[in-house]
Amino acid sequence: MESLEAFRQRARAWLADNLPRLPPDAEPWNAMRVAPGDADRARTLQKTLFDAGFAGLCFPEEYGGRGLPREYQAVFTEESRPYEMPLLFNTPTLTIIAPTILDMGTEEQKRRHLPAMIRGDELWVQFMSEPSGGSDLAGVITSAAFDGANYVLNGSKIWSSYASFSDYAICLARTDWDAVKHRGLTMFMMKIHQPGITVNRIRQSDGNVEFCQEFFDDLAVPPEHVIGKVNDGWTVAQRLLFHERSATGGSSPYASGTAGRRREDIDDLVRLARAAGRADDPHIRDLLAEVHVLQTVQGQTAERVVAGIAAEALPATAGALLRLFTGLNGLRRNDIAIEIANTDAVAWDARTSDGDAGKAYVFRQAWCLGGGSTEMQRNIISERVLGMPREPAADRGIPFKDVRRNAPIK
Amino acid sequence: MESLEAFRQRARAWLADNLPRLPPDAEPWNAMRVAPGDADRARTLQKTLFDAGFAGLCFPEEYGGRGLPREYQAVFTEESRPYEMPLLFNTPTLTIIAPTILDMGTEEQKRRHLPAMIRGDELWVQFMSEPSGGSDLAGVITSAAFDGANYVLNGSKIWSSYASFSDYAICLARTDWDAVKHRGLTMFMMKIHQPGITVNRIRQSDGNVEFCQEFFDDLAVPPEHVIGKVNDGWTVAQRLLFHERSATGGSSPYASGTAGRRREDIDDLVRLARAAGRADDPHIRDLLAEVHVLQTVQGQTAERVVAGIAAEALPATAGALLRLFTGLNGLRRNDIAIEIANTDAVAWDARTSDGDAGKAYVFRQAWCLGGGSTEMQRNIISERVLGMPREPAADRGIPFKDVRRNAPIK
Amino acid sequence: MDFDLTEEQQLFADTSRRFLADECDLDVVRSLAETGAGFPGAWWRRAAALGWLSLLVDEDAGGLGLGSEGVLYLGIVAEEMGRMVSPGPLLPCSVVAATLSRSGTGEQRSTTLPPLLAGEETACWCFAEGGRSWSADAVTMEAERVAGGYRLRGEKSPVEAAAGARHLLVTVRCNGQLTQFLVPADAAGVSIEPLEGLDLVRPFARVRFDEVEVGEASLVGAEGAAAEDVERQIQMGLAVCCAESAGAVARVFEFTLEWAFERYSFGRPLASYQALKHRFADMKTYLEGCHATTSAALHAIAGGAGDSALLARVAKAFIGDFAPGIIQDCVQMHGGIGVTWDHDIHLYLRRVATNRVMLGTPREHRAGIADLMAL
Amino acid sequence: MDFDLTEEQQLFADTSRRFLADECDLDVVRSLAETGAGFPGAWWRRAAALGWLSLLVDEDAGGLGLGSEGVLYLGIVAEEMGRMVSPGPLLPCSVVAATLSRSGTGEQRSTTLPPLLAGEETACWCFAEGGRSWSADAVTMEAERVAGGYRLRGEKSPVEAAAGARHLLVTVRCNGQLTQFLVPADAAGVSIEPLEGLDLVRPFARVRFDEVEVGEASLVGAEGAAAEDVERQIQMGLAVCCAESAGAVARVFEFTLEWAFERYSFGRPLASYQALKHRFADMKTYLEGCHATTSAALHAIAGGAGDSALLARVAKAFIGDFAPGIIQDCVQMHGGIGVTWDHDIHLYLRRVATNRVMLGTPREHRAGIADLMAL
Repeated sequence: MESLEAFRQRARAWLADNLPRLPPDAEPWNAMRVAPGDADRARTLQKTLFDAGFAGLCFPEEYGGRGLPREYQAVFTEESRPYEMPLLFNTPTLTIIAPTILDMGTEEQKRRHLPAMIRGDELWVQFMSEPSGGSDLAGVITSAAFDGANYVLNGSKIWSSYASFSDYAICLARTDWDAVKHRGLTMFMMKIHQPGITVNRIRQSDGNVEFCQEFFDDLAVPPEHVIGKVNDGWTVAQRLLFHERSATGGSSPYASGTAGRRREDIDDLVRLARAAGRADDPHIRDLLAEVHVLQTVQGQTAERVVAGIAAEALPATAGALLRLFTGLNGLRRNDIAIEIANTDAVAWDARTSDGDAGKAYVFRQAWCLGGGSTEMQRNIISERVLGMPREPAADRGIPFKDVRRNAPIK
Repeated sequence: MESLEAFRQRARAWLADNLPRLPPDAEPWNAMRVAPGDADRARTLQKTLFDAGFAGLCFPEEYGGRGLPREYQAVFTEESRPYEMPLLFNTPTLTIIAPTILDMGTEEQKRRHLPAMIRGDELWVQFMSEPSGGSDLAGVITSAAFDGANYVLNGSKIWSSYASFSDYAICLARTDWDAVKHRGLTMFMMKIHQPGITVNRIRQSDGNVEFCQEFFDDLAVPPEHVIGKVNDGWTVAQRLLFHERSATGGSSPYASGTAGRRREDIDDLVRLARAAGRADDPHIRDLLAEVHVLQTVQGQTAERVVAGIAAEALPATAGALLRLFTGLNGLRRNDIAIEIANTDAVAWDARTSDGDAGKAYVFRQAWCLGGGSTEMQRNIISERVLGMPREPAADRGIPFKDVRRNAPIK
Repeated sequence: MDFDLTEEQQLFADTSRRFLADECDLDVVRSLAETGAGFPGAWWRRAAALGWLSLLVDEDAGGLGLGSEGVLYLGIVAEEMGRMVSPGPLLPCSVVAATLSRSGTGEQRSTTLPPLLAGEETACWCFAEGGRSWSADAVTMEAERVAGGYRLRGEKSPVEAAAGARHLLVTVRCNGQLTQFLVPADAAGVSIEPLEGLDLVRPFARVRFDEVEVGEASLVGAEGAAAEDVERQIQMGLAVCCAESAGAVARVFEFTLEWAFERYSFGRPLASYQALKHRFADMKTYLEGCHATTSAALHAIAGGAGDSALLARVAKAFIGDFAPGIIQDCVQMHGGIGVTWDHDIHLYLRRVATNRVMLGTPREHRAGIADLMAL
Repeated sequence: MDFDLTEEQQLFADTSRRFLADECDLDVVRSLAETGAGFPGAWWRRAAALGWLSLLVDEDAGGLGLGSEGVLYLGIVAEEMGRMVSPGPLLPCSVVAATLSRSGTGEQRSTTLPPLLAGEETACWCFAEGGRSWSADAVTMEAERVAGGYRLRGEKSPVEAAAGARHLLVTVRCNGQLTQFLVPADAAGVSIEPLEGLDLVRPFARVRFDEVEVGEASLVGAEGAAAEDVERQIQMGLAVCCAESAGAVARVFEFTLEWAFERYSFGRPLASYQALKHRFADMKTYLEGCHATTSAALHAIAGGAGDSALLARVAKAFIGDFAPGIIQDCVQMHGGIGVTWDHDIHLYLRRVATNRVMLGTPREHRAGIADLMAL
């Protein structure tokens, strides 16, 4: 195997020659501000990586990857920072769905879809949450009834980022209403753009349009599109959630670039402070340094937790620590941004400002909701990392059809 | 009835003529720093108030009080601020135990003890918490067995402030082990200094000695010293807890002076800032103002909650809001004090400083534990003010003797 | 809302709440936001007919003559408007009306006030000069004495409800001393540039005064003698801001509490989870704090108490620190739906986050408090 | 503790932990606190025999010659000492030993170092000059050139472990440039006044230099050239402080977690209450953060990384903000017993609260970070 250092040099040279360098004042990539046109651009960039052998570094070679240890991806990611990268492919396609299929899919599913993702042909989304669901992911009421030939899906999913311009989805639905909650679920895969699926885009509280809601009307899915076993979809979902925690916590080895700012990068806040004429104010400098401290320690903690899981000193669920840390840091960052921006956060001249500090504040809780709420992370940490007793649930041991739940919400 | 304003003038004049004025730089009275010798001084001062008709203003006249509306006590308390007052009588004697006996005692008990408290003859304490008990006050395991003539008590109580130099106690003990937890309790009253009771003083984490622990060895208590009904002690305890919340939250009408600093008084922190040479630092000024804001709003909230309870717009349990507010403010105040004091909080010259900021920080959580933990207050607020479902308890509906509990701790 | 309103106050509150529910519910607010229409003029005139703009005005100037009690009624209106994230320039119009009633010339009182009180015209108050200058000390804009009057030059921002206002009450300095002028919005040299805003129905603008000449008759009060009026205006503004935020938070807490009872997760209502229950307990505690400190500020102003300057700033600092956080916690309780455009909660969050900054952030007020206490 | 210690490091950690458990458990710490005895000399010599004081010292100066890796071992000792709230002047003796090994004269290396490394003598580092001056820029004490040497005049405070120290490493300025001297504690003009301290077994003092004359041989490194040594000393000190606090918090978290499982309330273990579970989750998260940032700082120092100055300060700022709060939360979990003298938790709280301030508070370090980042 090529040495890490040799790999670094080769990656550095290739990146300089082949990928567009970002301008130094480029806004950090923001997963919340993806436009439909960005998808094609990402497909092209991912293909460029793939053709040069820099895509899917940690995926097995037989499925289109390079079979390298995670350090190689970390090095490549680090080197790639100055360049435009196909970040849209990171989450959920490469960091969440691909490893889930790798863990749980059939050989046919892996051969068919993993290379397609890695070479930029398929963008995927998750159809997991439902409008009536809340934190209880296993409480899905989208129904999948077997008609002898196909599973026929009816129901609705929500919070699926990018569905309107993606290609495939992984979807959890209920196949047995007489079983207890977790035992009647099945995971499916499906093309998004087909009859039987309607995709609506949802406007966020900050005014951006990003999330989607989908409606299934007698959507037929063939049995070979089941991932894992029928009625064992919760096992698949748990793998998926594990990969999601790794991804959102920053410890996934499958990301081919960073999906956020460099951890110590507080340039956007520094710009905000300068725009407000307050960069020399000791109070503002204190706040800027605080963000730097929190983001630095967040990154350091991610490295520690990854090492701990690898050394089996921490359980795999310890990824929840990172999700919680990231979520709480996000809140503090938003609070500090509005303190720095002051009036610019709430009334701004459109020619010189975009009011982002204020808008981000309106959307602040997304840091603590996306990828599983901080409350769920705290449950996971206390129950599955620290081993504390589980919360009493009123839905254990009874058929799901008899469980008290929320009415479907349109 | 004398007008409030006339009363104020009369009180002001009498106070100026009869009570020692505190020096302007006197340390605020600190319930945590009471020495045994303070008790006699308090008895004398309380007697002075009583003789002039300024004691027990809101207690009924037939029990030694003056039968005045709460505004009169508020006015007197306000006027009394510059003077040395018998603050030791406030809590628990006058604000907690006296009103509990007033609500629940026999006529004989009221006539015997209320006037004695009001005229400064009897200092009382509560024997409620137990070493093995925690937040579950009803889980007492001090046993009171009826031997045909008397109740014979065995067990231990803890956290009883001032027991070593007080006169009487009110004590919750278990009289029926076959009943469910709340149904087997009885409230007693007793002289403290008698055979069968051993009082040990407990050293606090900050180094001060204040709390006590008591041990009962076959202590005989006659039936006429039961307060309320046998096995109905929990009803009495709930009244007592109600008065305790009022007292610690600052809404009791029975206090004859304030037991803490004036709410907007941040003089001690200002002195700390000056000693550290930081009184002009904008950061320190910001922190001082923050304490002022929090303490002011705490007082305003106390007034609002009292008015709300009086108007029946809030349930009586809303006193828990004040306990929670006070507790959280206490934490913040301690944190700010160590930030202001800086090195003076952790290494100080004994000739110029007493290191109080640091010591108080070590004892900080007492703000959130004394008078019921903040967790219990939050339970009360959510369940009994907001009406949310109660926590599942594993001790409901089963004989207390079968409940899983902590072993007695010595 | 106070627990001990008088019967008149309770009646007034009920009328105000019903009026808003009937004529300006959140669907109306949303449609105003979409169209950028500001507020419906006819609706504002009907609000004025309820007396909303006449609360601080003497009877002989066409007001209700409530005296110093008027501010308590103003607090009630503001709280109700907060509960419905209402549009409408209550704060600036009230401030201008109160000052004209108190210190305006006969002409100003007889000509300017009536259409203002009737809701037919609006006015704004030009005070801050860029961010972080919500104190009288920070006013630097000068009015220069010229023949027959004054010449104004400078810039005020952000100014609430400047666009569409008929009159601008401008706080400036003459020879270093605070002075106020009532300037027609269409005076030569006045230009108003709208700003983008977080609050979807509360517009702010930058107002430029480019050699604006006004006559002596434009003075409000004597030259150099506006300090007391300005402080009153500040206190009034702070109290209105606080009452509005308290109302907004109270409403959000109400519907979030309902949600927690109705919403099931794992077969149990959200309201049964201890971690959530405890957060509701914290929210409730600080919500009561918001009401309490607002009420204390309003009563201090109404009673002409010596500490009203301090108490108004205490209230603004406290509410600025706690109110937005309570709403954010409520967003969290709602989960994903709480960060969608279609859920009303962001309208409240936008209002309260805006109020946190306008007329001064908590930190700025704490600096003022330290000054007032001579720390 | 890192999850990926080498075998040697793991063995060293185990040995250190066993040694402390066997020879200096919390009963010993309490009895030292009661008697004010500082630390037992024989015990300190046995600790030295484990190599604790030789970790940063070259082989030819009698040390272990671990090179830059030595600081990782020092971090391990500090963490274990934190877990047991140990007495003993690890930080000052290590700092002095490292600097003498690096920049000391032959005489200093051959005469002063051996008894220091053997635990037979101790040394302290005189750096801060009153509160809030834990940066090299804040050093103002001057050494004046006189015939045959230097004259020192000034005051240093707080100085850890000054009482009983045989040697004082003093950071001063000569002609404005940072310079360090090794001054015998019994030199004429040196006086040491003990301070009262929050930590019951870690003594601090004020050290006065009243026209103290020292020879040229007392210089550590060249006159005016101590800046690099001083920055190394600071980083080392910060890392030791952080490791110690991380160890203390880790130990408190462990026994509090046990308590939560064992303690029953309302028939249920504390660990079953969601509100408490969630607080444990927060504590665990930030505890991992404490370990992670300590480790990152130690490795940066060991690796001679360019950002070690920044990372050491990041770690100190983070741990200063979070570590004391975690312990306070653990006190809360214990209830009343947690605020008694007889419970061990206050010993940890005192240590961590002291570490929060010593070598600079979080806010002071954030100011330093802003400088380093040229914000």
